[in-house]
Amino acid sequence: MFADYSSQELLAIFAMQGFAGLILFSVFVLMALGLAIIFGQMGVINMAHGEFMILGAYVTYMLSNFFEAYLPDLFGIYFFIAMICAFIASGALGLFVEWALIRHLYKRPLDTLLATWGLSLILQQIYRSVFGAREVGVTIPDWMMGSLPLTDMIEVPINGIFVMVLAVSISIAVYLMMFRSSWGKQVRAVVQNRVMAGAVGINTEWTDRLTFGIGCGVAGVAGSAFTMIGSTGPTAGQLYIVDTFLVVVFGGAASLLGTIASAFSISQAQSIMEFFLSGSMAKVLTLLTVVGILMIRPQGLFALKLRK
Amino acid sequence: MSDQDFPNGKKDARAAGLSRRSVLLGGTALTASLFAPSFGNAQSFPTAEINTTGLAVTDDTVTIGILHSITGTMAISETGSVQAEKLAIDQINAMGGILGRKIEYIQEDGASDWPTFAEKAKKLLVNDKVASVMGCWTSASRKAVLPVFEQYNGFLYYPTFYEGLEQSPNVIYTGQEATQQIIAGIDWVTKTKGAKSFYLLGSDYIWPRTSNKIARKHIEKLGLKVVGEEYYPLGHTQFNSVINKIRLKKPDVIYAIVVGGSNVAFYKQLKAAGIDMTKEKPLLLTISVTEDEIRGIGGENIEGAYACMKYFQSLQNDNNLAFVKAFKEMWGEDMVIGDVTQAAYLGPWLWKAAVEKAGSFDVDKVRAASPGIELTTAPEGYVKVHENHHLWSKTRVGRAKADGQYEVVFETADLVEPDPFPEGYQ
Amino acid sequence: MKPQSNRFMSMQEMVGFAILALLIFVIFPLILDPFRLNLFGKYLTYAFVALGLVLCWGAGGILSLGQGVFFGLGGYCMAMFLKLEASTPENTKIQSTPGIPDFMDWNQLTELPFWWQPFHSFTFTVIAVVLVPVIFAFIIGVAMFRRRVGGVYFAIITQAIAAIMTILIIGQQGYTGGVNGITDLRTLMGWDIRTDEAKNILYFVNGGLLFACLFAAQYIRRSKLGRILIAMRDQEDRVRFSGYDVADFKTFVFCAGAAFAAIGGAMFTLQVGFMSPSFVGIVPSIEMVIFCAVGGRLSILGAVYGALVVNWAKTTFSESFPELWLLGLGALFIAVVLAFPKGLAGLYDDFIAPRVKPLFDKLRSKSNSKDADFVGAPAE
Amino acid sequence: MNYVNPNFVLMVEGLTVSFDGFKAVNDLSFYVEPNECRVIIGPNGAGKTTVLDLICGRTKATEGSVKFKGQELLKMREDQIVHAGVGRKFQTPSVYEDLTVFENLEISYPKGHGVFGALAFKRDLEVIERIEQITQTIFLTDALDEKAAYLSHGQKQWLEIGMLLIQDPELLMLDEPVAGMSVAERKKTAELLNRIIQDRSVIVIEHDMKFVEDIATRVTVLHQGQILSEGTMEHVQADPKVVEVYLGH
Repeated sequence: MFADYSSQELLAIFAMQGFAGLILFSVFVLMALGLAIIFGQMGVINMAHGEFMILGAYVTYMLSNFFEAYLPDLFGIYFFIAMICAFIASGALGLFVEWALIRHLYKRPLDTLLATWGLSLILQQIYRSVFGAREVGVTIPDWMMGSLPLTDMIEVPINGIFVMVLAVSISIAVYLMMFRSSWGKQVRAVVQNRVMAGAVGINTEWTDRLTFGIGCGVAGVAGSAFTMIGSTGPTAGQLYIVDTFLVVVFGGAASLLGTIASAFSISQAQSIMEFFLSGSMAKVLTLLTVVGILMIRPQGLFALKLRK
Repeated sequence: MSDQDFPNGKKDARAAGLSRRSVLLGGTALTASLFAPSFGNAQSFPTAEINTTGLAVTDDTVTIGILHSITGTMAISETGSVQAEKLAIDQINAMGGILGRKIEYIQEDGASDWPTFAEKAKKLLVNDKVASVMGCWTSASRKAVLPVFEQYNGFLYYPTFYEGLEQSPNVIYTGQEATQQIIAGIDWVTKTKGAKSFYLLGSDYIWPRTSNKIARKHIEKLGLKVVGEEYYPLGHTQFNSVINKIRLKKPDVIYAIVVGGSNVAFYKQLKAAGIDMTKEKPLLLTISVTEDEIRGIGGENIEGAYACMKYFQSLQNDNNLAFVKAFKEMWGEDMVIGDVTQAAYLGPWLWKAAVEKAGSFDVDKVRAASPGIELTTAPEGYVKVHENHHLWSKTRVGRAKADGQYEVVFETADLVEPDPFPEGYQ
Repeated sequence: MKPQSNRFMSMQEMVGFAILALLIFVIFPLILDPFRLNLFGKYLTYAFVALGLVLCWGAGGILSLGQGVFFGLGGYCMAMFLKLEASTPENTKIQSTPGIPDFMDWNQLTELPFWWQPFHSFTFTVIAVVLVPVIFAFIIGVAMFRRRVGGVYFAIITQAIAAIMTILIIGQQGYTGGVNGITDLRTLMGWDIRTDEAKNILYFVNGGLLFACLFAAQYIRRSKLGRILIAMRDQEDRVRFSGYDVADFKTFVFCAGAAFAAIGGAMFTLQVGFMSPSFVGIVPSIEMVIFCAVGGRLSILGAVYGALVVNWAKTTFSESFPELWLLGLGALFIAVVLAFPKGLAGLYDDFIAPRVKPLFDKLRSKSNSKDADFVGAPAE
Repeated sequence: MNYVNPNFVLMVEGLTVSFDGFKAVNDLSFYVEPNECRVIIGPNGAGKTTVLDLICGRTKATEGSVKFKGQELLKMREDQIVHAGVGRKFQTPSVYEDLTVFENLEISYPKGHGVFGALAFKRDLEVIERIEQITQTIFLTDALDEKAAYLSHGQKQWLEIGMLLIQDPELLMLDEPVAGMSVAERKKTAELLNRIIQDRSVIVIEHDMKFVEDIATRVTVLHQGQILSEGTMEHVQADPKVVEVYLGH
């Protein structure tokens, strides 16, 4: 396969392929972080995760139209504002959903799956009624499209770099929130022992609501970022759901580090296989490997061994 | 799908040699025109005579079905078809309807679910007794309803360009079959752009696979090279790996048949990876991106790509200008019209012409009357129904512009003959 | 104290079964036209899956989001047989290789793959319809339950399996018919299955099989195995210390659910006339769980009503308000989970059972039967 | 203590388990004779329950060996250990709340434990008689048709003991059988236990010293996962190390 190419060319291709793997990794991290908070920390199986992401994407779409029409001078930076708005919108919807739906179901994790599936259908229909059944085109500022030539042969996509930077910064932010803030301590306390946490004066209700809201908010940011690389339509959220859950479960549900490690291994495996095999087979093999490993090691990559 | 119903289209090949003008002259008697008054009124066609099989025809109305997905993943694509069909029905009614009868329609939702399509098709035919159905979009939905239409002898107008390999007595295919769409495009890109090597890419299902198969055969016949062929699952959104492979193989042409949400991801990532399609190195040729899809992709992300199909919204002929104007008046200024939408618009008109030629709504008579039906008022220009129930049509190549429209850069001199079972391409 | 009887059914359940039988075998055929009847026949094929889920999920606590896989496998086995029968050399003489299914010809296959060969035999097909999915379920079950994968993890892994299966079927279109599925099925051993008359007969066959499965499920639930399942769902650990190999029991019930789903799939193929990957994937699999949840996850009769009601609502809703039916369906899911976690069966227990109970008590005092733990729901 | 008597029912040697480096049980060895009633005591967190978990297979040991009548238990599954003749009662009453008392006992009846055995299991006269006999022993005759969920805390404990009795294990392990009971219930339970520990070996975890005195053949004191002292009740009570641990906490 490589006989006809100079070593320089090959090197360039491999460098870019490595970069493609990293982009995929960042995409997975962004998709999975919100769910890792919601599913990993709270045990809620949020099947509407994709729809929360798409809400972020639609917010970005609306803002891009708004800036194009009213503030064309600031169009270059609207994306950052859009991400913040996406966080707020998805987060607010998350708070509402927690209040209306999820809080009644903490003792029945499998039922959250059904209820949130219903929620996802409703959201899809709302998107369809409001924005139309067709995909909408989100205009991205020019500086974010295109590529950055590193050497003569190696070019890296700017939106890829953007996604990577975003993934890293959100990961750090989530890490700081979970492990360095008092809110994080409360979340972890509630996760470990709800009754006890309530007894020592933690407002468990609000902790839950906020955790869910922040998880959804992060999903919204991810959705906003994905307008650069993917499509925005009423049903686009469903495309992400299997991958997202597998990443979180494969990582060991309760471990944020595990989520990142699993995003890394799955993305690398997939991107390497995609390069050497055809696309569909690569996907099947990746999923099979993940399922196979999960059968051997059901607790995922990173799981705490606990005394029962 | 048997041979005796349909003499092989090849026998009629001499017609391919006719220029548009000569066909026009020969066909005026049968031509239905948008501007000509509809002939006849209800009194001159007693219901009992024009409807001997119990269809939903009254003294002043005739009911047809519209069967598309309004919900589910396919709603994105099928909305345009529904709009075009409703527009055509309105216009026909404004001209006095068919045989003096106004068209009423019953719309059913296929919900992007194939058994639902079959179920609804059966409902339309058995319960509602509709005289014909405009509907379906994906091949899977058509395959699902096909046995129903054949069993209950319904009549379907199917608008989508598709893989061919089918020819049912109960379907008129108003979109192009694969060879019509593909061969002209590849010939054009080799002749005018000097392309020597191709990278074939598609979503993983029957249409892209069959189309690429035809493309590959034709490319190899021309003595050129296919350097890669690849398929990704429907809904796949990560194309960086395949973009790297394309860089490695350095093809002259990327031949892309990616569909749905994958489309958007593919073109955005292609652009972001620094492959500037306006430089045409490599050139991108697609048969799956209509103006509808560009709305989701964003014109700036696909600028410079070439698409090969039979209709573009930017066609500058009187029929099309009137059609685009009427469509926008009915559905809004910001509407765009793609190839399939136009093909869907042809459905009611072709049916009207066939019914009037047959002087009856009976499906058997309409079927018998259908081959040879011509439409001079089609937005795409002149079309004619082939004996194999597909349309003779021109194939065009358009170059995508940043505003989301195509600039037509090539069109075949003659109508291209439909050939759903192409010998030598299977 | 009365002696502990272990009867197959309580009086109340018998009445429930009788009402359902009346509905399916007498009332529907009388009031529905052939078209609607066929539609209800299709709904009832989903009841097989829901029934399997009542055993797996309601009784055993194993939520599978991959039941579509088994439904599909059963359906595909049947479709392969029918397709071979439809692909006689005469019917396919325009192909470059006559005698093989059309989609194979389009994909340049020149002979039938070896694993299609046995499907020329109807006996083999009937066995395969049940056995193929069961073996597949057995492999998954052993692998997962031995490693004690349960709950949410099991649900998500089965969902991934459904995704893999869909991609595989679509990708291998030369062997499977791809995204279009296996279509244009005509006859079953020479008998045209597309006529109204055939569809009527198939409806009754379907109903008969459904009742056979209902009885099988009732037998399982009434046996000690049924009680062990309930015990396992609530206190899995404790069951181990009563000396049971929990993994074996879970695998068994998972296989039973797969077998039911597969029979439903095969009947679906026969009644609808084709099989496609759109019944295998994630979305149909979750919808099947919903049928079960709406009917009441604990009630085997509820499963049948759930499948009927949801599908009927889906058809009606989408006929009258096509643009709104997703909203209705979504709201239904949420309402069932939040307000009626026991589904229709729960409504029956709460509102209807107390009124009819005195009646049964009278009868019961004569027959000495023991009251049921959970009762079926002749709701509606 | 270092002689090996082939007649020991249970031989625990070098048993160790660590959770992420924390050794909950560390190099533990003890031996149980036939018909012996061994009581394990010790402060909270000493590893008492973990020892029982290790023996019955609920927790996997890191090192060591547990031999029951010569069979190595550490390599067996929980259900195989039960079939070998080891019964276990949990600290919190663990019965099947959705099932009746009768059904609870029936599930524990040592027959039809395979999948197909359970399918074919018949509730014959022998089963019914045996269950009725057990319910008499555990004072639950009147509650036979009651769902276990409606029993009082003490009744649930008795039911669980009954479920063990019906298995007729050679080694019975009881985790705090009288915890959380009223005085009257406690008395009845002590009576019950005294009756059932005849003819088999028993390991009991208990805090109630009066109760321990009544039933114990020997006492093992655990502290931080290791044996602090072992012997008769008097011996242990006199051991200064034991006194220190208990008073020191």
